[in-house]
Amino acid sequence: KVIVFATDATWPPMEFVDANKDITGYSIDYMKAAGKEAGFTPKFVAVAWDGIFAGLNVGKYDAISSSVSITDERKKVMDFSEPYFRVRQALIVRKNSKVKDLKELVGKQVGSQISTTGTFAVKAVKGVISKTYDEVGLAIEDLHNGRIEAVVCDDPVAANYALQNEKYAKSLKIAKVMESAEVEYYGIAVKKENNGTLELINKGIQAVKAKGLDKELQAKWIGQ
Amino acid sequence: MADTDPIIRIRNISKFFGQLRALDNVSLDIFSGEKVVIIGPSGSGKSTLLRTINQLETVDAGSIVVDGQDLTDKTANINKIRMELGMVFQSFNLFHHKTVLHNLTLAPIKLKNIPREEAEKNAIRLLEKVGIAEKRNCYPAQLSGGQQQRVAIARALAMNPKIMLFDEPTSALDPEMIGEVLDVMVNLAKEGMTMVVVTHEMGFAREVGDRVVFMDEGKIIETGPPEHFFQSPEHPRLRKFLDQIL
Amino acid sequence: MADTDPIIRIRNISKFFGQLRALDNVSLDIFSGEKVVIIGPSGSGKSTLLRTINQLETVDAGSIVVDGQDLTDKTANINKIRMELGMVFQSFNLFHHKTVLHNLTLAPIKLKNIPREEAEKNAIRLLEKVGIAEKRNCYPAQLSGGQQQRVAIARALAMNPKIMLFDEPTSALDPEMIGEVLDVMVNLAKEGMTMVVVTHEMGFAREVGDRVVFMDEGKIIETGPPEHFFQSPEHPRLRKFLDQIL
Amino acid sequence: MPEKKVTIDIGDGAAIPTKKDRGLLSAWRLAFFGAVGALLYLILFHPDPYLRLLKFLPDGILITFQVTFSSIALALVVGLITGLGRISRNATINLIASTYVEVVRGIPLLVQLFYIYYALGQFVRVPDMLAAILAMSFCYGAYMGEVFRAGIESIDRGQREASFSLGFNRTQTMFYVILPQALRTILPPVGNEFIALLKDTSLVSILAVSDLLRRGREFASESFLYFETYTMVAIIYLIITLILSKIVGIMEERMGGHGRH
Amino acid sequence: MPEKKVTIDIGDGAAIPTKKDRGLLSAWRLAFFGAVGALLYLILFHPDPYLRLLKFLPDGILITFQVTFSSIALALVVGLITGLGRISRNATINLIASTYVEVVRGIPLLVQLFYIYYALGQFVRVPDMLAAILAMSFCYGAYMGEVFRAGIESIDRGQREASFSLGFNRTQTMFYVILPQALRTILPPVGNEFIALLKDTSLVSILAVSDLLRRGREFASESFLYFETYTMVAIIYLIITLILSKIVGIMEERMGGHGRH
Ligand SMILES: Nc1ncnc2c1ncn2[C@@H]1O[C@H](COP(=O)(O)OP(=O)(O)OP(=O)(O)O)[C@@H](O)[C@H]1O
Ligand SMILES: Nc1ncnc2c1ncn2[C@@H]1O[C@H](COP(=O)(O)OP(=O)(O)OP(=O)(O)O)[C@@H](O)[C@H]1O
Ligand SMILES: [Mg+2]
Ligand SMILES: [Mg+2]
Repeated sequence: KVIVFATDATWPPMEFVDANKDITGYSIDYMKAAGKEAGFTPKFVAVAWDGIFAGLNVGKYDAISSSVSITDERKKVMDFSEPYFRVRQALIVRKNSKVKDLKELVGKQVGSQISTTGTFAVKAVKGVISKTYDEVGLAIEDLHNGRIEAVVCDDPVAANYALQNEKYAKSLKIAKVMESAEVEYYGIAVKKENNGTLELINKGIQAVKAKGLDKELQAKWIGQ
Repeated sequence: MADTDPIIRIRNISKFFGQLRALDNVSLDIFSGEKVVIIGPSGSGKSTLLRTINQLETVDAGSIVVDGQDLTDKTANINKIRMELGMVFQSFNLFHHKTVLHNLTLAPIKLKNIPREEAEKNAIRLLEKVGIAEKRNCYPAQLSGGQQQRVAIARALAMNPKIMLFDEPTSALDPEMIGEVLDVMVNLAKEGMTMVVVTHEMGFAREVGDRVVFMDEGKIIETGPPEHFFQSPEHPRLRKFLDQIL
Repeated sequence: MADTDPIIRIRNISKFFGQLRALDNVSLDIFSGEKVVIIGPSGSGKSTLLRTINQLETVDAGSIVVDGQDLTDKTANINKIRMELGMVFQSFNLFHHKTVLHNLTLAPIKLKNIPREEAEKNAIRLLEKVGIAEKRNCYPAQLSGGQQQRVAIARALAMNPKIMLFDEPTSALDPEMIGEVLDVMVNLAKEGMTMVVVTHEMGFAREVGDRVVFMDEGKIIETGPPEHFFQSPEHPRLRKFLDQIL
Repeated sequence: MPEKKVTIDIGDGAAIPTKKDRGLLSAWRLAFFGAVGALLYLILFHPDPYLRLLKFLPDGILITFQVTFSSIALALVVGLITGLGRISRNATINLIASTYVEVVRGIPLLVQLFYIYYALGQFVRVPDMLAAILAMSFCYGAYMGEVFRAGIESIDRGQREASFSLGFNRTQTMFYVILPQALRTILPPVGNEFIALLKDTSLVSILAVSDLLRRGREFASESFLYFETYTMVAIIYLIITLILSKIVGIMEERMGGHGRH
Repeated sequence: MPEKKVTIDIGDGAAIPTKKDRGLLSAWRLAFFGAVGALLYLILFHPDPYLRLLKFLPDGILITFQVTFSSIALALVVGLITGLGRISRNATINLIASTYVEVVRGIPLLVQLFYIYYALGQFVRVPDMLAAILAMSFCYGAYMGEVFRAGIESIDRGQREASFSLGFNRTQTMFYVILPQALRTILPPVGNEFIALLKDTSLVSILAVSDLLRRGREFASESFLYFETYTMVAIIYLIITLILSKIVGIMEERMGGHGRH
């Protein structure tokens, strides 16, 4: 069985386009492994983030594997698989900044990718001006160029990708990894009532976890 | 003048352009084989009258019967009737995107389903008649005005019409070209074609016309054979007009 | 004719437009107060000659000295010299976006720093002179051609020039308006203005001209006082030209 | 009878309804009152989410207008300089101006926006709104330059010659005689460019400038109400451009000729 | 001396260099050879990242061309129908066509893309590329409609009358006489719209259609090399549009008149 996954491939190292123009990354490998275990063939299509949930309902694809954090709001309109990765929100600032927490940025512009949990974290702090980007990379670049004061995004993106880049390694740092009250996990989103697909994916995720394959992927894509 | 029904019977037609009464209760009968010349000052309604005959202008009142068909009847197939009526315009109006030959063959092929070969043979015959066969593969833009007008006459003839309408066919021509077009028209008249000609060429009217019609302000003011017409004009307006142009 | 240096001294000028020799080794002296009329067939170089005098055309060879200043000298301030030379064009060339009054005051105010009030007073005086003061607040588009040309003359006069150049000032006018413009020019001549006039109005040439210059193919062919000129033309080309237009 | 050469140019701005084009005039009415009617209907009968949306968007509309007006003002300045450069007799200035026009018109606006915003952002630090405005003006300056050039060239040569013959130099002639007349000719196309620019400001939403479209996208991707949001955004843009195109149309009709009161 | 009314229309396509405009002609050369030179320089002397980029982008260029050509083909069909509708004597058809033009031209292309892609995407299921092409054609069909209308209206009334007088009906007249002549008139503006459309296809990158710009954004989002990527993308667009505008320019010059061989 083929399951079509939508992914916004601008979220390295979780999902992005490599030099061969293949969609690749941690979640991609994860679903491939899950597919092998549960007996489905994953197929990935690139979709822009801010319309990614729209296509799910029409059935343009079966599922979304795009570092979607499981939130209550989202659960109202779609179903989620078992969590497959735990994230925290990281606050990225410039090297010379003394900021330690979002609360210190009242009245300042803070960037995030449009409608990600990063955006929600920014908006949760009253007085901070939220600035949303189509891609997290554009936000980080704008931070680097000095147009905004900070960026909030998922920690693997921040710590293990952006800051590994030599350009940003010298200019940016993580000020804080925010622990929210509730633990935040990535899940695979499927259309409501699409139980067959959901079960298959869950089966795969469970098998990957059981075999410890997720640890290998962690080492390959994220380190530590 | 044949002693039968007229081929064109115009009865009490009127035509308005907004407030302007371009035709004012005009009646005119034209018989098969007759050559009628329409003269009159600018704006008197000559073109409008001619154009109502093939319904390039519709009339607001009155009736026009061409070859037994009432044009003001809604069910009349005007496209059919137009095939019987050849029209030659002041500005030639050749199809710019077609060669001379194709200007002549387009309508017969598409409208009468005449095979291309036959249509072309006929077209060449007509082009020879108007003395311009050697230009058959030229485009209109490559011809002089006089040549274009002769092609336009041939194009109208290619549909084998019963009646030919001419609206000032020589007014847009340089003086040296007027003769060549008038020659073609004189020959056509000699062959017995029914012709209605709006023109300022009084020589042509005298030589060819069976009847001359003088219009002014949308009305037909005087009608008669050319001799009478030019030698003893009755209406003061006609006299004034003739004084001006002769 | 004053017995001094000429106010305009044209020596052996030639002018090419591409291959075309519009002026061919032309020399001409014009003295203060003199009225010189230039005539000649179309394309003979009359306008070009006139336009070289205020450098709307530059020459390719020869020299032009106006009021002691050599125009072909690179260091000459041509804008200064142009203020001494009023020019009237065939097509009037009034400033469309300015009222009649402002057409007259623009240059004096901006170029001579004359206070607005004084400039307007002077402008109204000139408009009265050309008989059109009541139109002072109209825009050019609201005036007839003859009125526009009279305003154009007044505009040139507003800069208080020593010499006036006219390039067929009446050729673009309807016949009934030619007289009103010529009247203004005749009055100007009577006041002693130095005038160079290209025109086809032979009556004006005869009445006002001190000297008539005939040009053909870029050359001056004949020069002389009008009586002699029109009664016993010497050159066959001039005779032919006069035959045609008189 | 020689054929006249016909050139067709369809501006990018909007369909400008004038009295000459009755079809478009009634279409304008239909579109305008349709859009307003739809807006009212949605707000009154489906206040959730449409009223919520309408409350969410206004600051985006404000930003859209801010970017539009600032950009057009700057573009006019750039355009005037470019237009003068394009007709300059100095070969170098002419080439610089022409190349600017050629290059800017050869690259998609969106690419230019990205380029100016992100690529040049590496070297110079400009606030985001300003960067967006600069990018829009840089691009539209080239179009405006062509409008100015055409406007200047449309002025009869006789006007220049009359001005010269009075003693004005080139610069004076340009500013006292040619430009004031050219301005009247270019007013309608400038109005057209204005509408085109307003529409194109939607592109700055990609640069994370919070204009009308960005606000809509934020709303849509959080509420998942894509259809409702984009319907609303489209209606608002439509109403704005229809009003503007009506104004430009009226302007065009008033432009009968110079100096007629 | 009555003034002539001058109208200025600056197309959105590109600056088309013709022999009449020497400034632009040499600017074209400067821009074109400059762009090609820059491209070669970057590839040869900074193969990392430029050569890598050049290898990454080609399928994006292909998609850009695919979208462009499909959209223009469809837009031509839509435009023909719209143009005929705009001059129709049937009031309803006329109003529909006019309203379509008015509405489409009143809404930013990007908003239309979002609308057709996401909003309508909720109800009908179309593949991404197709949705993008449909949206582009829908929008450009309105512009093409105006081009067709202007082209048809530019044909002398005498042509229609001559055709009628031979016995052709309205439809035959349109297809045998008017349209063939109109096509020659509209070829240059269609070329212009083609270039404009090619540039505007960059907007589909927002919809994650992997065109040239999207490929660039993907490269940049992984490598964070924004400056280098957008430089490259801009140069490639520039070279493509410059070549196309040259072709349109040559076409325009050849369009001296009908029927001259
Ligand atoms: N399509 C039209 N719309 C409005 N008025 C028209 C139209 N056609 C003709 N007219 C007016 O109708 C009157 C008669 O015109 P018509 O062309 O029949 O005159 P004519 O005798 O042919 O003149 P001419 O010798 O100048 O061709 C004129 O006043 C003309 O202006
Ligand atoms: N700017 C120009 N470029 C090219 N040729 C020109 C230009 N101005 C004038 N000519 C040519 O130079 C010749 C002389 O022109 P000029 O205008 O001086 O003649 P003219 O005697 O004033 O004629 P007219 O009575 O028609 O005004 C003509 O052959 C004309 O075509
Ligand atoms: Mg007539
Ligand atoms: Mg002259």
